[in-house]
Amino acid sequence: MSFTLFSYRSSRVGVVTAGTLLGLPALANAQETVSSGDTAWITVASALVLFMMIPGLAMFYAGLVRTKNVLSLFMQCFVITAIVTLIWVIYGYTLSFDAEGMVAGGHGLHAFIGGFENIFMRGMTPDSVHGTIPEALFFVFQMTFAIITPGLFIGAFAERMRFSAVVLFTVLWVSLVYLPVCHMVWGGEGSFFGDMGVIDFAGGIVVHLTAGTTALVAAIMVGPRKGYGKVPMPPHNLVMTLTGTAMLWVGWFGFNGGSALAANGKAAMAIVVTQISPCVAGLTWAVIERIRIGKPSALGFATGAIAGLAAITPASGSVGPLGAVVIGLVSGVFCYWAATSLKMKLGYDDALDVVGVHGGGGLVGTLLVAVFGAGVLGGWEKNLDILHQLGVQGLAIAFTLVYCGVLSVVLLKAVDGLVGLRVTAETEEEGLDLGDHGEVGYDF
Amino acid sequence: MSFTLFSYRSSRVGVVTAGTLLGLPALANAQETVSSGDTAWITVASALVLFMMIPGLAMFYAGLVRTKNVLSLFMQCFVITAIVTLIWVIYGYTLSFDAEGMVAGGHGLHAFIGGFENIFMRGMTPDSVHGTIPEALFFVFQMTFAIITPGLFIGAFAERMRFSAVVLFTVLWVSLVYLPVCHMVWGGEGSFFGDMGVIDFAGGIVVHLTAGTTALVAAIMVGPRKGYGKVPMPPHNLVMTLTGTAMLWVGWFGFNGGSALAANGKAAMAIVVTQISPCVAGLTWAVIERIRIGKPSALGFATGAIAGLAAITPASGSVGPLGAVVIGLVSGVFCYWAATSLKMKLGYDDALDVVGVHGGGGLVGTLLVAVFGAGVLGGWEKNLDILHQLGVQGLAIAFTLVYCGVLSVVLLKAVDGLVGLRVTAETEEEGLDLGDHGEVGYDF
Amino acid sequence: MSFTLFSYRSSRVGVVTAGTLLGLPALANAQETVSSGDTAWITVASALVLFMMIPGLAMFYAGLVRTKNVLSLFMQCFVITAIVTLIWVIYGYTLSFDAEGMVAGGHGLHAFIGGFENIFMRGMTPDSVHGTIPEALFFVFQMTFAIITPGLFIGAFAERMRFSAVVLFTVLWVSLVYLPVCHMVWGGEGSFFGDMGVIDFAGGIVVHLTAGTTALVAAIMVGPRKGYGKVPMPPHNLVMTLTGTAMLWVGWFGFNGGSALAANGKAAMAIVVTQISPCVAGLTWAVIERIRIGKPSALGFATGAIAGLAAITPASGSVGPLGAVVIGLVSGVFCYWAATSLKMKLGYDDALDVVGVHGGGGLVGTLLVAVFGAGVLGGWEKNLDILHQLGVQGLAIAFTLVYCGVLSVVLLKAVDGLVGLRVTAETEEEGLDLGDHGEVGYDF
Amino acid sequence: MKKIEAIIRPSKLNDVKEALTATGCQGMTSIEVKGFGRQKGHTEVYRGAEYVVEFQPKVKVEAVVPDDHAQAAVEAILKAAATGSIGDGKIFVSTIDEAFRIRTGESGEDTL
Amino acid sequence: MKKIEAIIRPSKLNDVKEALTATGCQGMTSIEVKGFGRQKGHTEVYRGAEYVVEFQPKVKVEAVVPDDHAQAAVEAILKAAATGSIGDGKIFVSTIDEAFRIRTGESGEDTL
Amino acid sequence: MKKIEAIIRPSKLNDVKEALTATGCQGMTSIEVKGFGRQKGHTEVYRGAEYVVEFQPKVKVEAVVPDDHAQAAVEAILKAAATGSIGDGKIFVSTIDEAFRIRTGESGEDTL
Ligand SMILES: Nc1ncnc2c1ncn2[C@@H]1O[C@H](COP(=O)(O)OP(=O)(O)O)[C@@H](O)[C@H]1O
Ligand SMILES: Nc1ncnc2c1ncn2[C@@H]1O[C@H](COP(=O)(O)OP(=O)(O)O)[C@@H](O)[C@H]1O
Ligand SMILES: Nc1ncnc2c1ncn2[C@@H]1O[C@H](COP(=O)(O)OP(=O)(O)O)[C@@H](O)[C@H]1O
Repeated sequence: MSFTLFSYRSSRVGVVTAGTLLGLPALANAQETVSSGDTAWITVASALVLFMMIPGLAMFYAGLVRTKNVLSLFMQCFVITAIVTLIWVIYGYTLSFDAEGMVAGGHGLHAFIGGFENIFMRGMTPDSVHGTIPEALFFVFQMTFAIITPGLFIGAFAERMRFSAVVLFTVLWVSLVYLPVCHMVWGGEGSFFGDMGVIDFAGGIVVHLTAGTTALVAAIMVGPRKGYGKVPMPPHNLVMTLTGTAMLWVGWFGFNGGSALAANGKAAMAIVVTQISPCVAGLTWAVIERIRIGKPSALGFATGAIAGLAAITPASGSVGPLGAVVIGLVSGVFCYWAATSLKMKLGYDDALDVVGVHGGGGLVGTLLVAVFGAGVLGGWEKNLDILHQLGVQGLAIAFTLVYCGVLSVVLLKAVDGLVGLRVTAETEEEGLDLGDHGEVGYDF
Repeated sequence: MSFTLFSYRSSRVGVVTAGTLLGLPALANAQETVSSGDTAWITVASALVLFMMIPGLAMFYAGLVRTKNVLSLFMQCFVITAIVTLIWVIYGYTLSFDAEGMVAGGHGLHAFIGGFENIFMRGMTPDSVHGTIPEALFFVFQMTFAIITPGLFIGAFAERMRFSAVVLFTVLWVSLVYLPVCHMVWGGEGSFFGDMGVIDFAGGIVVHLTAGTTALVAAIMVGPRKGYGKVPMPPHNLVMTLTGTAMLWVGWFGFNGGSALAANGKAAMAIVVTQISPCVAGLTWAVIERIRIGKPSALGFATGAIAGLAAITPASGSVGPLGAVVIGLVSGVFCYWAATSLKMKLGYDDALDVVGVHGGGGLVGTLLVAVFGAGVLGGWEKNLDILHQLGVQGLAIAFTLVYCGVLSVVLLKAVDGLVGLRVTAETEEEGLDLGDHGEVGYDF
Repeated sequence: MSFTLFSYRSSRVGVVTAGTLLGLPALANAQETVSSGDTAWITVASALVLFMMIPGLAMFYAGLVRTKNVLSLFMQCFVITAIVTLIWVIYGYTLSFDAEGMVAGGHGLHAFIGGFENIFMRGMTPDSVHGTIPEALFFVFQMTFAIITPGLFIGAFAERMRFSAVVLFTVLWVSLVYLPVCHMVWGGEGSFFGDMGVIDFAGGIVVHLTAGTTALVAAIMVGPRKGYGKVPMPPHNLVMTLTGTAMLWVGWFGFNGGSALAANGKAAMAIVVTQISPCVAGLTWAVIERIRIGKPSALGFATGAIAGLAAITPASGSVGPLGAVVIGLVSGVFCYWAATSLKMKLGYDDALDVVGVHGGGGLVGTLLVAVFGAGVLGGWEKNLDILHQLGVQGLAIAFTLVYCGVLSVVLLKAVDGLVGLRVTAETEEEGLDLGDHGEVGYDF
Repeated sequence: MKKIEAIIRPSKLNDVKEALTATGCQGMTSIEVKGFGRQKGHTEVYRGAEYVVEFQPKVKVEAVVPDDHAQAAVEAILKAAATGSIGDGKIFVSTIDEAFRIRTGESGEDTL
Repeated sequence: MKKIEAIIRPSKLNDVKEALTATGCQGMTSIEVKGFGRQKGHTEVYRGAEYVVEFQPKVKVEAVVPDDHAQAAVEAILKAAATGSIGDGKIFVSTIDEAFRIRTGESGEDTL
Repeated sequence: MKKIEAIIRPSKLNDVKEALTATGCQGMTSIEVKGFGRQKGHTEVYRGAEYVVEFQPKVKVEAVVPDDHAQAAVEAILKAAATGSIGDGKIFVSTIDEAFRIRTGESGEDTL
């Protein structure tokens, strides 16, 4: 490793400072380049998104499995956090956000993947700036999204996938699926989806649709749990799942509100709709259960709420309260159907319903933003042509489904060949906690 | 639903921008109207208050009940969150904060309840401003207070009230009790209590006294749990209750500190006293237990701390450290007495001690702020006439007790007639989790 | 108590406002003295550090003990929070940060301990300013550090130390160890370590080294748990420990990022390295376990992560990503060795591995910052002479070890004489929850 | 000596304990069990997946008593544990050959 | 009457319950137990401290049946609970002197 | 065959297990139970509400042994489980008519 790696450049990103606009003397520049208010908010938003992963998602998922596998879910969430952090430091950030060589409307390599300018954070100092926040903070905020996305799909193959396979698959998937998709959507001018005009405020495509697609492929390829459909596999700790739900919910304020990259009215309005949608979706799920089963369950409300949160994610920068209500309603109904009827009909064992909830939610939101983003329907997108936008969103969805689906198949095959996807039957029987990690969750 | 509903007005609230003060060119206006620092803090404060409800309060309460009812507390917290959010969106915010038609000193309708200008968030855009923060953020922050208030009183009738009754009562109570009281206190110039000069920084009256009063009425009207006083009903998971306590405590920084509606010295000082009071109250409770029972319990400390937090709430913008110490001390002693001796003497089954802790705490703080807000006693209220202020606070307390008490009786009667207040004896026996929701909390 | 105690001075700390620099009219001053963005961030950072103590550390520790002692850990964390808060209000803050009488390079009393100017927060109003934040906020932020430090070492004597002894020892230790060490390091110009040029950004010495040293002394002096080494004492709830780990991790963003006392690039970069180090350290620990035992455990990853967080703490303002990777790696290896081999070899019963993890981590970070703070190794310290700085850091470490070690012996002797260090054999057998607090953690 | 095993409703444990001690029984042991019988179970539904739980939570109380106390003990339990609804439980009586008190090493009926 | 005590693998409880009911047994009681035997335990390691856990989670099913049903019940369990690997468990048969139904106070084989 | 049921202190389980195996007993089953007896309980107080908990946590160890090993087994337990304080527990011995090993279907003393 050569030391020139660390001869950092100063401020990578040019910004038009408020000072310049005001015609204040240059002295003001340094002071106003970074907004301490925006920085404060995005710092907290980053912490909130990390909090969604650990402990939020870990608790949400781990409560749903059987006691013998509770730690395996936690461990996978922790280790994914660690691995993706290191990928992000080494080559993830640069491949997602290095804009070197991008041309608006171009369809060369860099429309699909970033460059290598910022490899191992090259050039980033405490003084580097991105918009109105330190670049290091932009780095952290985006990192948390890269962390939680693979975290989501582990729910699909919970209770049976080998730990080493999860690790290896995460490395490959983040490198070959997440980074390109992230770049295509959020890479700025010259990025494939970005230039198409795709709207994805906080990751309906980048996060939920990719996770949902991979979850479907993985649930099928890893195969159902031993006894699935015959042996009862009720959640071992719904209290923990509900606690995790609440943490995800609150953290989502940072996820969606933070995606404004500033502490302003846009962030606040994003939070308003991020609150409305899960409320409507959770109530919708509860009402369906009330009608069909006779009793609204807490797990049902929670599942609906997460679906509503996933669905509002891509739309949260564009829709108003009306859109949020409709997105909540549609995602509640659609995800209920996807996670119960559809799953049973198709027969795959998506253990923790990643496909139905995140895939379904991501789909609903990514499409409906094209409708309810329009000013006439209470949205904030000026000049939105609903039909055209629906086409754009649909295209992006289709491309992502295919790209992510095919890659998932290939990578899972590779991982199977290298280390084997599944634990042994004995480990599955005694539980992954003992089998993979040599410990147990509780000893009351 | 007509689309004109969504022809939003821009910025509802006039503000004197810093730019104007500085005599900078108009260009600066748009930029400086909203303070990104204040916005960052109130955004986080809103997230903190939501965090107090889910999972904070849910955990605090659910840990105190028996295993068979653990999910019912969570479900009620979640569904109240959802319902109040929708009420807030549709008519709650406007009835609380629409200042249309308010006259300083007037005693017309609008001294007691807001107008309909902002129904379904009409007129609110990402550009609307309230003071130095986006109006959408003010909307969210106040919403979280409306959410947690009915959340508090469910502790009184825990383990026996029918889920549908809780839902219906919440809708009625928020509409007919919370919204008016909130408007009377925080509605600004022309509001009933506001014009009287009532001091209630963060909700001693609006939140804790209303919740405590309703808790008392409900505990009596719903009746004691089957076996109350004969069968032991110890908490099933104190660890969860203590975790919830800590979350409430930390969240209270947002509750009280956020009530400054800015990131400034007032917020910081509010947080200082918000830290001092629960420490003193918790220690006080522990010392009392040490003397009377021989052992200071963790639950005792936690209960005292929550009492201290409730008590400092109305006072946190006015008192200094001396006031915080005294408020902590008095609330520790008073709430201990109320939650143990008084409750036993009167014989009502306030399952989770909402009356003693929140009613008691709210009472103590609302009165003592009139004393320790005075500069001579270390407070920040200039020109405070202690005796006069005590009268004002007492009057507001009395009015609230009567209004809230009477309404609670009426609404509970109505709910009883419509859906029945109590679950069946069998459901109470097997637990609300199975009976009302068809699921169980743990399956280790 | 005389009322003159409360005749507060206004703004204690002189600041050069940005307004002055810009040559704006005086009117701007009041407005710009306090940065609302910095205030927002440090407010949240304070909440995050409090969140690390309750519930973070409480859960992390309580999950590791046996069921019968779970509440005792929670209670100790809560009561320490309360006691240290009151100490901080009364004399802690002033003895740490009152700069009265300090002379750069002086070695008088005030190089080692602050003055009494701010006793019982004298002179602090909502308008007092410290740097760009309200002084009340600086007060709160520093208070949270004083709270968590004694919280850390209770892990060493968990499951056997008498509650009253913990209380008494905390009072003495904070007064005679924490306050002076804090002053020596962070007291500003004229402080002992500060003038030496010691680098300790967020508390490698002040927090982790002191806690680790005292933990070692206490583990030895209190003696091993009954049956230690013979009876199995596995953690009773690893799920809770992992949840606590995640809370500590996220909270550490506030701990280290907040130590910049501003929302800026320095804070952001501190957070970047605060994320990298635990990831590397956790993975390192897991890999060691994989090699030595065959299975990487979730507890192992978590322990490594906390070690990595402790280690990066003093260095987080100085090192870049390279330094973070190396610090993570070294702390992972060193703390693994210290918490397993070294502990077993020396035979003391450090129940929850405070010595190995916090002592070890603090040591590694305090030394390595002298190396990786250098610009040539990717750090941000201009003109850092590595060898000289190593000497300075080593000296400070040695001084702290001796001072803190000797004081710990003396204070524990005193506490033993006054109330007795250990619970009775019966209480140890039936558990501290029943014995000291009269309650039990779970009743499923 | 006779061993009385009574499978009862969890909520009746305290009543049974008091009834037994009233007959002079000085010790007993209780165990959380799950019972299957005529009492029908309940259904739990998690995201559409139904689980029929046929085993009910019950408590088993075991008391070893001198032969001539057995009948009184049984009658006491019958009285204390009955509610009249399905699921009240059973009592089984069997023979114990020998009993020892660990603390003292004694054996025989005196140890009970 | 005979009491059949079967110590089985937890995962076999449902099969055993169905096999028993198929033989006409209308009630039974199950208990979570820990078993020690030929089946070897596992090792847990917490921060370097090794714990060998020799007791395995098992379930004990107790069913009291009329004398002439005992053999059928034992055979049903033997069939339903066997996997062929070490740790399948044991069945113990003993004699019950008397049985009572708490709900009605009846005694005898009809109560089972 | 004899069934030895020993109600002991939870902390003595390991000692009892080793003592029993030392007498040649190759298997046993342990159960968490709550015991009521001469040993007095404790009081818990939650917000002023006092609960007297009279049942103590105990462990019941069940081992079925050949008739001629029974005495040795009892003696081993008596030795391993005693502390001399009230609450050490009891040992009850009863008769088992038949035993089966589920894995193989064998019956008789060899299955133990
Ligand atoms: N033959 C049996 N052997 C062992 N336990 C039994 C038997 N029959 C019933 N039980 C136990 O008694 C409980 C109550 O039996 P059940 O048939 O439901 O009601 P009831 O005793 O009122 O007729 C069951 O849950 C089970 O634990
Ligand atoms: N002598 C015994 N007395 C009581 N329980 C026994 C005895 N021997 C075995 N068990 C129980 O049977 C279970 C299975 O026994 P084990 O020897 O492991 O396998 P297997 O029955 O297949 O030979 C043990 O875990 C234990 O619970
Ligand atoms: N007659 C009995 N039948 C069943 N179990 C008993 C009986 N007497 C005592 N026990 C069990 O033995 C345990 C210890 O008994 P106890 O009277 O407290 O002490 P000791 O055995 O030392 O006299 C009790 O907790 C209970 O579980």
